[in-house]
Amino acid sequence: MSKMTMVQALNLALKQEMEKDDRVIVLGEDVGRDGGVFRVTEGLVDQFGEQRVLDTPLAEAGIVGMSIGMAAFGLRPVCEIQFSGFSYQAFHQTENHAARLRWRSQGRFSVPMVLRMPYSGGVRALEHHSESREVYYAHTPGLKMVIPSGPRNARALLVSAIRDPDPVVFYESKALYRAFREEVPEEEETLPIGKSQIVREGSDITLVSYGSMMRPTLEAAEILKEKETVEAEVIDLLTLSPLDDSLFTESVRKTGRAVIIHEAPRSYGPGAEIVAKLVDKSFYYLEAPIARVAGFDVVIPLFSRESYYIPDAQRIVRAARNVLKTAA
Amino acid sequence: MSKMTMVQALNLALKQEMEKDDRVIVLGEDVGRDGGVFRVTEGLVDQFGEQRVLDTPLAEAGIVGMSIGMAAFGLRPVCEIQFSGFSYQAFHQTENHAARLRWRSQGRFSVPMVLRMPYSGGVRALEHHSESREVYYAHTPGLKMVIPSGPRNARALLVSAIRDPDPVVFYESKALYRAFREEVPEEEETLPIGKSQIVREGSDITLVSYGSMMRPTLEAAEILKEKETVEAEVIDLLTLSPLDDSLFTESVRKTGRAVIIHEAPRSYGPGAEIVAKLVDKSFYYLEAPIARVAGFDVVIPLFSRESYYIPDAQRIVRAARNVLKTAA
Amino acid sequence: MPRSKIDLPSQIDFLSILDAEGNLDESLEPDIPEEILLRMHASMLLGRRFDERLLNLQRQGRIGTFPPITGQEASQIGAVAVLRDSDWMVPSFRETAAEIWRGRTLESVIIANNGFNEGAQIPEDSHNLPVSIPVGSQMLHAVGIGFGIRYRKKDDVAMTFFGDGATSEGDFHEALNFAGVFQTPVIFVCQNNQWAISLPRKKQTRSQTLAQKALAYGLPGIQVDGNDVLAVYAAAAEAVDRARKGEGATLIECVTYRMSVHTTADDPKRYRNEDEVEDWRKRDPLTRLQKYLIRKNRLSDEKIAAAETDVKEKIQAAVDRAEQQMKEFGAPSDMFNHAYAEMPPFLKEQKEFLERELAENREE
Amino acid sequence: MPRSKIDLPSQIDFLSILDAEGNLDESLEPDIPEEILLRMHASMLLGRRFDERLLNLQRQGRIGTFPPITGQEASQIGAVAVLRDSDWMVPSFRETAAEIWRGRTLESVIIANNGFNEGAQIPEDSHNLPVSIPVGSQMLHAVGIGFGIRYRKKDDVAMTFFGDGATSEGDFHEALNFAGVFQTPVIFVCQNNQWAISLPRKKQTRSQTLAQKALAYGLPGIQVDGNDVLAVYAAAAEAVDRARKGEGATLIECVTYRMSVHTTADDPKRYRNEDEVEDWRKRDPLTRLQKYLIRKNRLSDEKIAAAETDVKEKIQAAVDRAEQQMKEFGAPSDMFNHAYAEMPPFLKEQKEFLERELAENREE
Ligand SMILES: Cc1ncc(C[n+]2csc(CCOP(=O)(O)OP(=O)(O)O)c2C)c(N)n1
Ligand SMILES: Cc1ncc(C[n+]2csc(CCOP(=O)(O)OP(=O)(O)O)c2C)c(N)n1
Ligand SMILES: [Mg+2]
Ligand SMILES: [Mg+2]
Repeated sequence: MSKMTMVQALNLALKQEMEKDDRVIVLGEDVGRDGGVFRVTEGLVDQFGEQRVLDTPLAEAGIVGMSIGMAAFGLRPVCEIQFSGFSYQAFHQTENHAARLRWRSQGRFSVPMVLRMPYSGGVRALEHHSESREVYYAHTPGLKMVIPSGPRNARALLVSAIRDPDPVVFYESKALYRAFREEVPEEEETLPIGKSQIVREGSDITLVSYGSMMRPTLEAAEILKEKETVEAEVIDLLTLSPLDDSLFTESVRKTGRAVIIHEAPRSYGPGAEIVAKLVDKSFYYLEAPIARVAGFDVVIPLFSRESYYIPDAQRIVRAARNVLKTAA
Repeated sequence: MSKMTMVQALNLALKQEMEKDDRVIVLGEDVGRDGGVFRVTEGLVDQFGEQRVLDTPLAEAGIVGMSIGMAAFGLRPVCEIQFSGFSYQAFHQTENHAARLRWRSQGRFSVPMVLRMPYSGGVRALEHHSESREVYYAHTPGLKMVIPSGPRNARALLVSAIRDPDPVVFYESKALYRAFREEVPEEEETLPIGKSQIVREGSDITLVSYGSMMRPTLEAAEILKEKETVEAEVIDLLTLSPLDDSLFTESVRKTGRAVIIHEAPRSYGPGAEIVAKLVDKSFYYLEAPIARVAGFDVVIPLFSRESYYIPDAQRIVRAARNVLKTAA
Repeated sequence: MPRSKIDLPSQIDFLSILDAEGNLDESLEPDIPEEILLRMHASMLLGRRFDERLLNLQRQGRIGTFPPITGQEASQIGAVAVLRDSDWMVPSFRETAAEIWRGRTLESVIIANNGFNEGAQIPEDSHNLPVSIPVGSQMLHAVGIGFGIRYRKKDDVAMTFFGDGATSEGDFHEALNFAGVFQTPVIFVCQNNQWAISLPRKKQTRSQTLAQKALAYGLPGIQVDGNDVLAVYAAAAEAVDRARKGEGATLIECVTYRMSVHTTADDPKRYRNEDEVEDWRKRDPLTRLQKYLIRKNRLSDEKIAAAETDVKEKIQAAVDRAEQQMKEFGAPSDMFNHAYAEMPPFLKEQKEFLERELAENREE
Repeated sequence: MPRSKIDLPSQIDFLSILDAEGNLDESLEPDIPEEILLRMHASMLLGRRFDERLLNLQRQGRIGTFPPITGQEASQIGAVAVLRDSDWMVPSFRETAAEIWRGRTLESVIIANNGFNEGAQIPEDSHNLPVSIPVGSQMLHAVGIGFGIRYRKKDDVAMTFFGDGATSEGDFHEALNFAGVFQTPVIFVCQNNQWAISLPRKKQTRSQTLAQKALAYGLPGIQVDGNDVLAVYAAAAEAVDRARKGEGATLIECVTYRMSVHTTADDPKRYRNEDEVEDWRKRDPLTRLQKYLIRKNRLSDEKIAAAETDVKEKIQAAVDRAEQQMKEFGAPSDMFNHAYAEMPPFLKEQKEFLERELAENREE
């Protein structure tokens, strides 16, 4: 075991899968010599050569469309979109084909590809470099949508995504890339796609979160414990689609109260689906309205103001307090 | 007043706005001589000429990107994407620019354009011609998202959309294009964007619907009245963004029960936001879980099976019965 | 250092071998084995007659809307005739004749056009991708397949089809550019049938030819008489040779004509002139090939008549099989199949919901 | 009817007037009024020095990451110098010198690079679009503006800038094709600075030049020495004349070099060789122009020194103004401004929520 950042952990996953399986090809803008603008693909071209690590021309539809063809042929492309804000240049290839080829060909062809892309704010970046729009993918039938929250689960989930027989959109939080280190075992480790996790047990209120929001969420849980001796149960979704509703359903049946946290815009955001699922399956256990702590319904402002846009522990604590205040 | 189909009503709106305002330009694939594949732009090129009705090359990003430039210049482009399933080819122009230029330039430039596109199934069409993905647009800050449900409101809303100072995605249900006729006044008529309507009063349960789902919803309301003497209140959203939550909030406070109906896939679909809003604002009035009647989370099947995918009155009635069954 | 002309190595040729009047340029005549030539004729005839039959099935409401291929038989058959089974074909939506040459059954075409997903099923061993409707989007898939072919050190090729309208899509640009940069063995076959629904070729782009667009990617491009099956065959063979040798991709513009409607939902009278259609009728690819084969004593009126009956029977048999199979097709809840390799829980729930609903409907 | 070469009318020229050694081709020397020439020099110098200052502000953490322009001064100033105020400019993200020529204030650049949306504010009367970061996406906006210009029967033009990498995006293709089809008065200025972050020009596309891509759209294309401000000026003037006369768009490839980092987040040592950079240093556009002006007695070492001081003062004044203005910038809740012409109710709610939160934070 060694302590790794999420960038290093993702790099390990790519390296080991490429060693194990010569069908795995990495492609994207600047993924070769440069090692990717965040260095996630660092060193891969030296180890595996330019036939397996492709610096592509500057064209996202080209990257995704070519990957679809590679996958149909029988390879396992892992493509990097430099920033999720530029994944829309390839949205037609993603929706029209990656999500449909298995279905269209009635099982003859499949698209076992991974679309890696950095999302989230918090790194003082330029316009288009700080968005969170996971709903575009989570709402699209035929895709899977995974969002890790730390080095260790990022590595394990990326391995699973690469081995998955279907297209996986893999959202990586820029804010987490180098935020902290975790022990990541050298030996193979995977996590099932489509399973959420309870990362903190509690009986008073349920906090449902994922990705870049896990740290403020856990921080909020700490504050709630210290300041008001409230025991919050914290769930990390890890996969948005297919969504695992078993844990948060159970949890809210126990706590009766919930706050859902995401950085994406509030309206028609991921939180709405969690609320709806809770209403479907835990309605009679609800003791208070479910709160959503989310990004606002405007474009995330340039970095001097982004900290007011991105939910933080304080905002989550306040929302939790309101939910707790309201009498059953 | 004369009886018109939705196609004729939309054509009337375009014709009259083009007569009133020479900034209004219509562009898209086959919108000229051919009058559009659904004939919505029929006759416009003869009346206004090729400088105001542009048959563009086959490129959606080109159509939307060029429209953004026209709008920045001071024109009022109304562009047609031949089918919403091909609007993803232009999704980057829509999200990266149409939705942002006012914000980016701090008010100097705006994008008063309309993106018209046919959506919905029910017309025995080919793959990609039957989808409903309004969430992609409703979730995008900076856009407005309008979905009419009949000839008269389609005409009035399109006029408002053309005059709106911001980009409006205008979803037209193919199933409604020629389904029925309504009296549409020759003289100008507009409807405010961002306002929903109560189209049927009732006190037992609230049905929230829009677009292609309005007819099965109203049919369901009739059945509920006849078969179980249940008085359903029916709300037509008309605009998905900005979402008007005033009427359904009030209505559910009165009825305590709600069913939300849409053709779009269920997960992370429009219904989830309505449920979440009801939980925000009408939680203590809810007497039963809110039901969502929606498309399934798979690609809509080719037409021989699409009727099993698209919600119909029976499916809505069953959902309403369940909601009504559950004791408060 | 003044203003100097940059000399661009590549040039654009136009290739015609058998013209509309039946004149043959022997110096260029490709030597095609007799049985292949006859198979090409039979396939073009089948394509033509199948189109006619589909058209009347559609008029009778027995299938939905579909895109006819009449007039484009030579562009399709001339191109795929140079492929071997291990090669890949990446079609658009107007290559029915080519798909059938490559092994697609007629009944699957009927079934798909009647709105059953089963009709798009591709056999396990097939190297044909299913029909792709988003214009221009499929070319990139051919590039990815081409990359796979090189990566696995095979000498197969990927041939992709698209129309004149498709050349305006950004995906066309990205596909040809990637093919150039990665030197993939891809044959880009543009069926320039002069129309993209109602948009005439000249309004699609200001460039004089579509073939010259290859110059933007450092690729060879050639324009051929797309109604001359010998010219299409020769150009395709040349491109395939280069590709197999690792010399990369080629753009072939087949100049042909869409003799029929865009789809059965379309009414060309709104936007094009019948004279133009009549003009192209004189350049018919099928009769042109027949004249050639007769002159070479490889075909006769009797043999043509026999071929016609044979084709008619094949089509009738397919229609019968299709209608039989469609009766047998499974439950509506099959719509949940093939969404993912494994059906996730939330889809199982939805499938069960639909099955419950169907059961209740039967009860009522 | 055999195999015949299609002759394509358009050809691609390379234009160089003042070379790296300072040799001048008098026959091509554009006659530029002295005060314009001096303003061009001053602007190139300002661009260079402003870059240096921004770089050290960034190192001090006083601004965020930004894309330097050093080495590309001639490509930018030579092109915009032919425009008039009523013309339109549609930039990418690496045209700071050109934006400043067109009236953008230096402080607005600093403010934007320090993460304040206010820095991207465009004055009401300006015909400059704001910086566009999605590569290749802005060219289509210039085409739409060009359409507007023609529609309103004006003789203005729209000039848009983009890089060598941008030529690979589908939007580039669609923009040039639309410009050709609709004959819009657009000047497409490609700053081919040899690199797209870490991707060298030769891996971006197999085509020999970027200028030849114009042939795919029936447009004139020309390649110029982008470090030769006279050549850029001459090519741009020619293109603008054509555009004003209603003869449509032109693609100009300026062959230049990105002397600095891609952005301050980038480390070129990972992917490119210092020798290459040194090589290009010899072709520096600024010193080249200075030599020329000195030879023409329009500039002297004294005058240059004066220009340097002047530029330094301008920059310092701008830094001071910027830091002053940033102190005064409004509430975080200004993020809700300019989302829509009128703030819809749900945004009002969210704005009030944020304001309440900020108030509570102050209390705590
Ligand atoms: C991306 C996209 N946009 C629009 C359409 C609607 N559409 C179907 S075919 C067609 C015209 C295609 O023209 P061309 O490429 O010349 O092929 P042809 O139909 O002539 O064979 C259009 C606009 C589509 N299928 N895909
Ligand atoms: C659509 C899109 N994809 C990726 C990026 C990330 N990115 C920013 S600049 C750049 C390279 C641009 O190269 P070029 O067009 O040559 O312009 P230059 O930076 O050299 O001025 C990339 C890949 C982006 N901004 N937009
Ligand atoms: Mg065509
Ligand atoms: Mg560059």
